[in-house]
Amino acid sequence: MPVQSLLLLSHALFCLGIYGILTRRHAIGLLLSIELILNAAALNFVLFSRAFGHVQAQAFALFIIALAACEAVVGLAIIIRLSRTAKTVFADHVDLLKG
Amino acid sequence: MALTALLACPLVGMLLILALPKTAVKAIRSVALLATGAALLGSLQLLAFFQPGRTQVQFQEKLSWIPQLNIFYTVGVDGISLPMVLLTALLSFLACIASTSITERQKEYYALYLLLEVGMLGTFLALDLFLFYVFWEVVLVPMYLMIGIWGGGRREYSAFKFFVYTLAGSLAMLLAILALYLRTRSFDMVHLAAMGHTLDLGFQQLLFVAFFLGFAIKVPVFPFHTWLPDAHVDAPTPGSVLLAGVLLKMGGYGFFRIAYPIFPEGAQWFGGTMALLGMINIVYGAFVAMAQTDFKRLVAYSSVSHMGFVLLGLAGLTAEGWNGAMFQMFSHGVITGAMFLLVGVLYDRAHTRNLEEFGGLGVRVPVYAAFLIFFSLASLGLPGLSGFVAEFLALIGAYGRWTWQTTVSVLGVVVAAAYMLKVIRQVLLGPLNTRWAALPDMTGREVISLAPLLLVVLALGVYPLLLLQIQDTALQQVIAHVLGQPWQR
Amino acid sequence: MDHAAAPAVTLTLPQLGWIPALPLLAFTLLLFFGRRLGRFSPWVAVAALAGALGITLSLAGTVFHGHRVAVSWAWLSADAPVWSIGLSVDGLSWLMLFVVTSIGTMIALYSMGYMHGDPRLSRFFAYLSLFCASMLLLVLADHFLLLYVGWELVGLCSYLLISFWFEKPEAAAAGRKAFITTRIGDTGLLLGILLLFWTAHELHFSQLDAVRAHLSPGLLTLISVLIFLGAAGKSAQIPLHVWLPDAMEGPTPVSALIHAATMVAAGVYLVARTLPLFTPESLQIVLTIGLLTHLFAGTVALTQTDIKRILAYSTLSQLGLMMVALGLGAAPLAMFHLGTHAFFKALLFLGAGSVIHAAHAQELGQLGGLRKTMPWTAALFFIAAVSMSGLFPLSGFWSKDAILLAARHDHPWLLWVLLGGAAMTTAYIFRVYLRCFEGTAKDHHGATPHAHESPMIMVLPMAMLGLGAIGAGLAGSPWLHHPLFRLLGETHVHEGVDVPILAWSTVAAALGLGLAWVVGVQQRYLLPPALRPLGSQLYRLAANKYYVDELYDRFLIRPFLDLARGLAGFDQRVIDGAVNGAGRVGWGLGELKAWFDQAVVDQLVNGLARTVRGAGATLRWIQTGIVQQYLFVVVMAVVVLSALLRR
Amino acid sequence: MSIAYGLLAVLTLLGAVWVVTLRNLFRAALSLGLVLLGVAGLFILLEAEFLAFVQILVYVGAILTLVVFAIMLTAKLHASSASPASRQTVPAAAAALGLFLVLVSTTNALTWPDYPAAEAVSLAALGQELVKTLVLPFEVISLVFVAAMVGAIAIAANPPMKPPPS
Amino acid sequence: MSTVLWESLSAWWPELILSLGALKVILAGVWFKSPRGALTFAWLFVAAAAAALWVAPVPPSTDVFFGLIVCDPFSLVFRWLALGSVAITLLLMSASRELPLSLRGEGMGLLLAIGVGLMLMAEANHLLMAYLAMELVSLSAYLLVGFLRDARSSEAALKYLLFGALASGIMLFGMSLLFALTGQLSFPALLEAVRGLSGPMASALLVAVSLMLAGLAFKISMVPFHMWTPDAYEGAPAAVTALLSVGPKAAGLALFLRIMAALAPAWPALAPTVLGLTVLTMTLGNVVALVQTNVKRLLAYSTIGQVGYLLIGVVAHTALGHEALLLYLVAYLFMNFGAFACVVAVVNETGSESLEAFRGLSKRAPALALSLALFLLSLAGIPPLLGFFGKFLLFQSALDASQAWLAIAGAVNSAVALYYYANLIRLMYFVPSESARPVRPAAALHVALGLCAAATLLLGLFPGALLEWLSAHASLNLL
Repeated sequence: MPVQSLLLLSHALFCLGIYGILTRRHAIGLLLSIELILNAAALNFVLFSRAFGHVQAQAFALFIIALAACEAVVGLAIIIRLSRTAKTVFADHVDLLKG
Repeated sequence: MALTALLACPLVGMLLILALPKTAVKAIRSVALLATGAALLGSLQLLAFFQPGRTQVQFQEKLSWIPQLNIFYTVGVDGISLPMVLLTALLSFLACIASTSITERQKEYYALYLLLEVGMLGTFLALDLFLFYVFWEVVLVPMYLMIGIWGGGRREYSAFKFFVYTLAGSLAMLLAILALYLRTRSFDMVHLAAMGHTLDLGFQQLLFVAFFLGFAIKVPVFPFHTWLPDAHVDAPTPGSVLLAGVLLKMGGYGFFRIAYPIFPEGAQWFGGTMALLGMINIVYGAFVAMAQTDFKRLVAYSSVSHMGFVLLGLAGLTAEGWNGAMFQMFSHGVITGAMFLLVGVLYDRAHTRNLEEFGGLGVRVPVYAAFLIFFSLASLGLPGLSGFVAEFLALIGAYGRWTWQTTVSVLGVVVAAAYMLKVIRQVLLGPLNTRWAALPDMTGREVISLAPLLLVVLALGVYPLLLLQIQDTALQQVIAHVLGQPWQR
Repeated sequence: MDHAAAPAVTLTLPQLGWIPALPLLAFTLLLFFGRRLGRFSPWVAVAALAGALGITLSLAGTVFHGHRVAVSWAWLSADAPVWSIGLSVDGLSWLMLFVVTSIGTMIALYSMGYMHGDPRLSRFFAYLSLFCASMLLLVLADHFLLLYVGWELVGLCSYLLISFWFEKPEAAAAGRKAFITTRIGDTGLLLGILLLFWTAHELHFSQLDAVRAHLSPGLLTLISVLIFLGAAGKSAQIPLHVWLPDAMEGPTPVSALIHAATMVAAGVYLVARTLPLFTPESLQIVLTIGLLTHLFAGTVALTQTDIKRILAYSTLSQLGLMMVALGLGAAPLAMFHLGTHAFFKALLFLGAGSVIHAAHAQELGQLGGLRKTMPWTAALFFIAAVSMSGLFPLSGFWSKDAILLAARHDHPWLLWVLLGGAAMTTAYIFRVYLRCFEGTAKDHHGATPHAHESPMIMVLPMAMLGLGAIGAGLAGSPWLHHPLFRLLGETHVHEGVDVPILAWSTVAAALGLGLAWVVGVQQRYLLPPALRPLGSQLYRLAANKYYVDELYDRFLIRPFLDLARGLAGFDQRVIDGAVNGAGRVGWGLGELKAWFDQAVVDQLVNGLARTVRGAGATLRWIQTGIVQQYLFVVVMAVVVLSALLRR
Repeated sequence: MSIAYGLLAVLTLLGAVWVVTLRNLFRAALSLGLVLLGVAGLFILLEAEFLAFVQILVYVGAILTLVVFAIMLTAKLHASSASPASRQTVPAAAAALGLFLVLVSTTNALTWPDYPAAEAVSLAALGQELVKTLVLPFEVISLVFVAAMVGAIAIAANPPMKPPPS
Repeated sequence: MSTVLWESLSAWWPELILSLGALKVILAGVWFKSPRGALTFAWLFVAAAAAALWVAPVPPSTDVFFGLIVCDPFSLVFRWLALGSVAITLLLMSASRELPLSLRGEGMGLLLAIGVGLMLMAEANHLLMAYLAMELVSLSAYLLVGFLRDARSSEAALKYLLFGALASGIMLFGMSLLFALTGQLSFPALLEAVRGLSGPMASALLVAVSLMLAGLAFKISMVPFHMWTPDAYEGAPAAVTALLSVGPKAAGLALFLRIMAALAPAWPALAPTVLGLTVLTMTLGNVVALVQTNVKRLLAYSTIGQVGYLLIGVVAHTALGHEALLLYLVAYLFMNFGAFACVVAVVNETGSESLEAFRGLSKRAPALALSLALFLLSLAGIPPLLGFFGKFLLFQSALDASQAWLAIAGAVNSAVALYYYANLIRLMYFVPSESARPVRPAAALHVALGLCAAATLLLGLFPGALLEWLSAHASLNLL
C-alpha cells in the first residue's frame, strides 16, 4: 500500500510545487513552492530507500534537506537584495531584462 | 621551398607592416610594394623554371600538418594553377601601386592587403582540400574589411553582402569537403581526383552541387551574382581590381581543380545546367550592363557576362573549351583589373562615375582615352587581344555539346560591343562637357600600373600560345580523366 | 603545314608577313611618336603602304604563274593542325592585295591634302595604317580564324575612323552604329565558323573543297548562309545596310578607302573565298539579297541630296551587283567588278571630297557650276561617273557587262532587271555630276563661288585613280585575253565583245543620262498627272530610305534597350530580393512594424537578413522578461517531453 | 498504520494546497510548516527517524524561521501592492495537472516490489555511511554551506550603490 | 584514514587545493578590505591546483572515493577546462571595474568554489555527486550574478535562482524516480539496472530521464530551457558572464554525456528529441542574437547558438563526436573568454554595454579591436582560427554519424551567425566613434587577451598536438 499511494502523494506535492512556482507572485512564495518540490523528491528517496533498504538514498535525502537550506539562504539573500535595489519583491515586477 | 617562399613574401611583409608605427606611411608603402614585388618576381621565377610539357605537379611541397586527419600542407603548381598565380602576383603588385588613393589608415590597409594576397596565392597553390578551404576563407576577411573601411557608397552594406554570400557558399563547400573526406579519408586533391571515378554517381552529384554552390557564388553564377555589383562598386579601386581580377577566378579555378576532376560523372551530369547558366550569365550580364549608368557597375556586370564564358567553356568538356575557359580567367582578370583601375583614375579626378555626366574627354585626356579604348575593345572581345582568344575558344569548345546555348551566347558578344562602345561614347566622344575642362590626364604612376596589363593583353591576343602552352597539358589531362580515361599522375 | 590542294606549287615565304607588318609598324610609330613626327607623320603611312604595294607587285610574277605563296605558324594549339594559322597569297587574294595597297597609297597621299591642318593628323594616319594592316591581314589569311581577326579589326578601324571627329555627336553615333551592325553580321560568321569546325574539324581555306565533299548539302547551306550573314554585314547588304550611309560622317578619304573600295568589299571577297561551301540554295539567297540591295539602294540614291550619301547608296547598289554575280556562282566576275569599282568609286569619293574640301558644302542644293573653278576634279569625276555607268570601253563596262552576260546565261529575266539597275546607276551619278559641276553657281551661303581647285597632293592621286578607272577593266577584257580571269583560275571566259549586251547597256546608260537631265536637273514631271500622287509617295518612301532606320529603331533598338533596362530592374528587384519574399511571412505580427521600419531604414539588412531578423525579432518577443513565463515554458517543455518520450 | 499514513498524507496535501493558494504569504509559510511536519511524520513511518529529526530541526527550525524573518523584512513592499496574489493560474493549473497525469499514469502502470523488501536502514548504518563512503559529499556540502552563507551575507548586507531607477 | 581515501586524495589534490583556496580566499576577503590579499591567495591556490593537476596520476582504478567520482582521462580535460575558466575569470575579475571593491574577495572565493563544482560535475559518477556538484556551481553562480549593486543585477540573480531552483528541483525529482525504478545511485550500477528494464519500466525510465533532462538542459542553456541565459548574462558582471558562458557549459556537457552513458539504453529513444532540440538551440540562439543591442545579451544568445554546435558532438554519439566536442570546448574557452575580455575592457572604459560603445574601437584601441575581431571570426568559424577547426570536426562528426541534416543546419546557422559577429566588426571598423579617447585595457586584461588570441590563432593553425591530446582523452566509455 505505501509505495503506490506515497508515490501518488509525492507526485501531488511535486505538481503542487510546480503550480505554486508558476502562480505565486511574491518571490518568497516561489521559494516556498520550491521547498515543496524538494520535499517531494526527498519523500521519494526515503520511501524507496526503505523499500530497497538503500542507505545512500536516505543519505541523499539528508543532503537534499541541507541543500534546501542553502538554497533558501541564497534565495532569501537575493530577495532581500532585490527588495533594496528594485524596491519590489514580486517576481512579475522585475522585467528590466528582456528581449 | 619555392612556393612556400612565394607565400612568405606577402606574409612577412604583413608582419613587418604590423611592426611599423602607423605614422611611417612611406615605409609601410615601400614594404608593401617590396613584398608584392617580391611575390611577382617569385612567380615569374616559377614561370621560368616551369616545364610546360610535364604532367606532374611541379615544385610540390608536402608537410604533415594535422596527421590525425590526414591533413597535409601540400602546395604545388601545374598548368592550371600557374597562370592564376601569375595573375594574382601581377595584379597584386599593380593594384598596390595604385593604392596611393588610400589616404587613411594605411597601416591597416596594407597589412590587410598583404594578407589578402597570401590568401589568394594560397588558394591557387594548395593541393590539399583542407588547406585550400583555409586559404579560401582567409581571403574573405581582408576583403570584407577593405570594402567596409575604405569603400565608398553603401560600403557597409556591400561589404556585408559580400561576406555573407561568399561564406554561405563556402559552408556548402565545407560540408562537401567533409563528406568527401569521410568517404575517402583523404584531403589530397591529386589522390582524390585519381579516385574520382570510383565514387558512386549519387554521391558525386550531391557533392558536385555542393561544391558548385561554393564556387558559383564566387564566380558568380546567375542567380547568385547580386553581391557582385554592390561589392565591386563600393570597394576601393585596388579592392575592385583584386575582387574582379582574382577573387572571381577562385571560383572558376575550383571547378578546374576540384569539382571536375573529383566528380567526373557528377560534372558530366551537371553539364547541361552549367552550359545553361553560362549562357544566362553571358547574355543576362551583358543586357544588364547595357542599362547601367554607373561606370563601375557597368564593368561589374560585364564581369558577370564574361565569367559566363568560363562556365560555358567548362561545360563543353573539350580541350578547346577548357583552354578557352582557363584563358578567359586569366584574360578577364587582366582586362577587368585594368578597367577598374581606369574607373578609379577617372573617379579620383571627377568624383563621379555617372556615365551621363561625362562626354568628350577624348580631347582632354588622350592618354587616358587610349587606355580606355584599348581595354574596352579588349573587353568586348576584339580579335588580336586576349579576350577574343578566350571567348572564341570557349565558344568553339562548347558548341559541339551545347549548340543552342552557345548560339545564344554569341549574342552576348554583340551586346558586349554595344555597352562597351556606349562607355566610350559617353565618356570620350561627343562634345566636351565644360565641367571637365580642367581634368588632368593620367600620371606616370597610373600609366605604370596599367601599361603591363596592356602589354599582357596584347601579347596574349597576338600569340596566345604563350599562355596556352602552359595550361594545355594539364587541361588535356584533366579532360581525359573526366571523360573516363585513366588518371596518370 | 602543307596543304596539298593548292593549285600548283606552294612557296613558303616569310616575307609575306611584311605586307601587313609594314602598315602595322607605321601604326605603332605614329601612335607613340605621332606628335613628335607632326607634319611628317603622313609620309610614314604612305611609305609603309607603298612598301606593301611594292611587295605585292613583286609577288605578281609568282602568282600569275599560278603558284601559291604561304607561311604558317602554330597559334591556338601547339600540336593540333587545325589551329595553325598562316598567310597565303593566291590569285584571289593577290587581286585584293593589289586593290588595297594601290588604292590605299593613293588615298593616303590624297589625305595629306585633305586632312591638312587637322590637330589629330598623325592619329588619323595611324588609324589609316592600322586599317590597311588589318585589311591586308584579312586578305592574306588562310584560316577562318585569322580572317575573322582581320575582319573584326577592320571593323574597329572603321569605327575609329568614322567617329574620328568624335566631337560631333553624329559621328560618334555613326561609328557605334557601324560597329554594332556589322558585329551582328559577324555573329553569323562566328557561328558559321563554329559549325564548320564542329562538323568538318577544318578551318583552312585551302581545304574547303575537301570539306564540301564531306558535308551534307543541308549543313553546307546552313554554314554558308551563316557566313553570308557576316559578309552581308560587312558589305552592308539588306537588312544590315543601315550603317553605311551613316558612316559618311567620317572624313571623306575614309569613306573612299573603307566604305567604298576595300572594307565593304571584304564581304564579297569572303563569299568568293568560301564559295566552295555555297550550295545552290544558299547562292539563291545571295542572289536575292544582292539583287534587292542593288535595286533598293539604287532607288534611294536617286532621291538623296547629300552627295556623299548618294555615293554611299551607290556603293550599296554596286555591292549588291557584286553579290548578284556571286549568287550566279561567278566569283571571278564579282571580283573583277570589285576591282574596277574600287577604282571608280574611290575616285568618285575623292572627287566628292575635293568638292567638300573646296566648297565646304555637300548638299546638292548648295552646289553647282564647279567645273569652272575645279576643272581637274570635274574631269576626273566625269571619268569615274562614265566608268560606273558602264560605258564602253571604260573599266566599268567590262566588269558590268561580264555580269550581265552571266545573268543572261543563267536567268534571262535577270538581265532586264540588271539593265534597269544600270539605268538607275547612270541616272543618279549623272544627277550628281550635272548638279555639282554644270549649271550655275549657287548664290546662297556664298560657298560655291569661292571654291578653288584642290592642291596637287589631292589631284595627283585622283588622276592616278582616274587612270585606273579608265584602264583597269582591260585586265578582264578579251583584248588582253583576260589575264585577270586566268589569275583567278577561271577558264571558261567569253571570248570577244558581246555586241547585244554592249548595245543594251549603252541604251540603258543613255536612258539613265536622259532621266538625270530631265528629272534630276530640269526637275520636270514625267509621270501623267493621275499617277503623280503615287509617284510622289514612292519618292517620299525612297527619300526616307524606306523608313528602315525608323523601323529598326521602333522594333529592334528600343525593345532591346527596354529589355536591358527591364533586366537591370529585374536584377535589382527580383533576383536580389528573391529571398525577401520569405521574409514577408514574418511581418504579419503588429509587434514587428517598428522593426520593419527600422529594417528598411537600416541599410545593413537585405533579403535573407530581413527574413532571419524577422524571425529573430519574433522570437525575442517570447523573451518577455517575466520570469514566471519562462518557468511556464520550462514546465510545458517538461510535460511535452515526458509525454512524448513515454509514449 | 494505514490510518496514520492516510492522516499524514491528507495533512501534507492540505498544507501543500494552502502553500500555493493562500493569499497571505505569512499563512502560506506556516502551511509549509504543516507540510514539513507531515513529511517528517511520513519519514517516521518509513522508519527514517533520524531524517525526520533533521527535517524538523533544519526545515522547521531554521529555514522556516528565516523565511518568516524575510517576509517580515520585506513586508512593507508587498503590503503596499494591491495586485492579485497569483498570476496565470489557469495555464499553470493545466500544466501542473498535465504533469501530474503523466507521472501518475506512468507510475500506476508499474508493479513495485513487495514492501518492505529489506530491512530498515539503521541509524548506525547511516552514520557509518556518512563518515566513510560519503565523506566527499560531506566535504562538498560544507563548501556549499560556506559559500552560500558568505555570499548571502555579502550581497544581502552590502548596500546598493545608487538609488534604483523608478 | 583508509587507504582508499589516500589513494583517492592523490588523484583529487587539485580539487582539494581549490576548495581550501575557496575557503581561504573567502576568509581573506572578509578579513581584508582590499582585494589585493585575496587575489594573491587566489592565484596561489589556482597555481597550486594547476600544478597538482599537472602531476596528478591517473589512478589505477578509476573509482575514487568509493566510486562517487571518477578521475578518468575524459574528466581530466574538463578539469583543465574548469581550471582554465577559473584562471581567466580571475584575470577578468581583477581587471573589471564593475565589481564593488569590497566584494571582490568574496567573489573570488565563490569563483574558486565554482571551480571545484565544475570539476566535480565532470567527475561525478553518482547521482548524489552530480546533484551536489550542480548545486555547488549553481548556488555560487546565483550569488555572483547578483554581486552588482544595481537592480538589473539583482533581477538577474533572482531570475537565475528561480529558474535554476525549478530546473534542479525537477531534475531532483527525476533522479528520485530513477532511483525508484532502479534502486541504484551510482552510474555503473545504474547502467546495469537500466539494461534490465523493459515494458512499462522502460517507459517510466524515459519519463524520469526527461525530468532530469530539464536540469541538465538548464545548465547548458539548451532550448527551451535557455530562457534565463540572456537575462542572467545581461545583469551579471561581465567577468561572471564570461565564466557562466563557458565553465558550466563545459561541465554540464560532461555531466550530460556521463549521465547519458549511464542511461545508454535510453539513448536511442532520446536521441531524436535531443537532435531536434540541438537544431532548435543553435537556430534560436543565432537568430535572436541578430536583433540584440546589448553586447552581453548578444553574447548570451551567441552562447546558446554555440551550445547548439557543441550538442552536435553529443548527438553524433561517436568517439569522433566526443573528440570534436572537446576540441570545440577548448576553442570556445579561448574565443569566448577573449571576446568577454574585450567586453570587460570596453565596459571599464565607457561604462556602456551597448553595441554602440564598440563604434570606432579600431581607432581607439587597434590591438583590442583586432583581437576582438579575431575572437568573433573564430566564433563565426572562419579559418584558420581554432573555432573553425572545432566546427570542422563537429560537422565532420555529424556527417560521420549519418546526420547530414544536422551538419547542414550547423552550416546554415554559421552563415546566420556571421551576421551579428560581422556586425560587431563593422561597428568597430567601419563606423567612426564620437570619442577619440584611446581605450587602455588593464594589464590583467592584456594577459587574458594575449593568451586567448595566441591560443585561438596558434592552435587554429597547428591543432595537431591538441587534437592528439584530446583524442587520447576522448572515449565513448565514460563509466
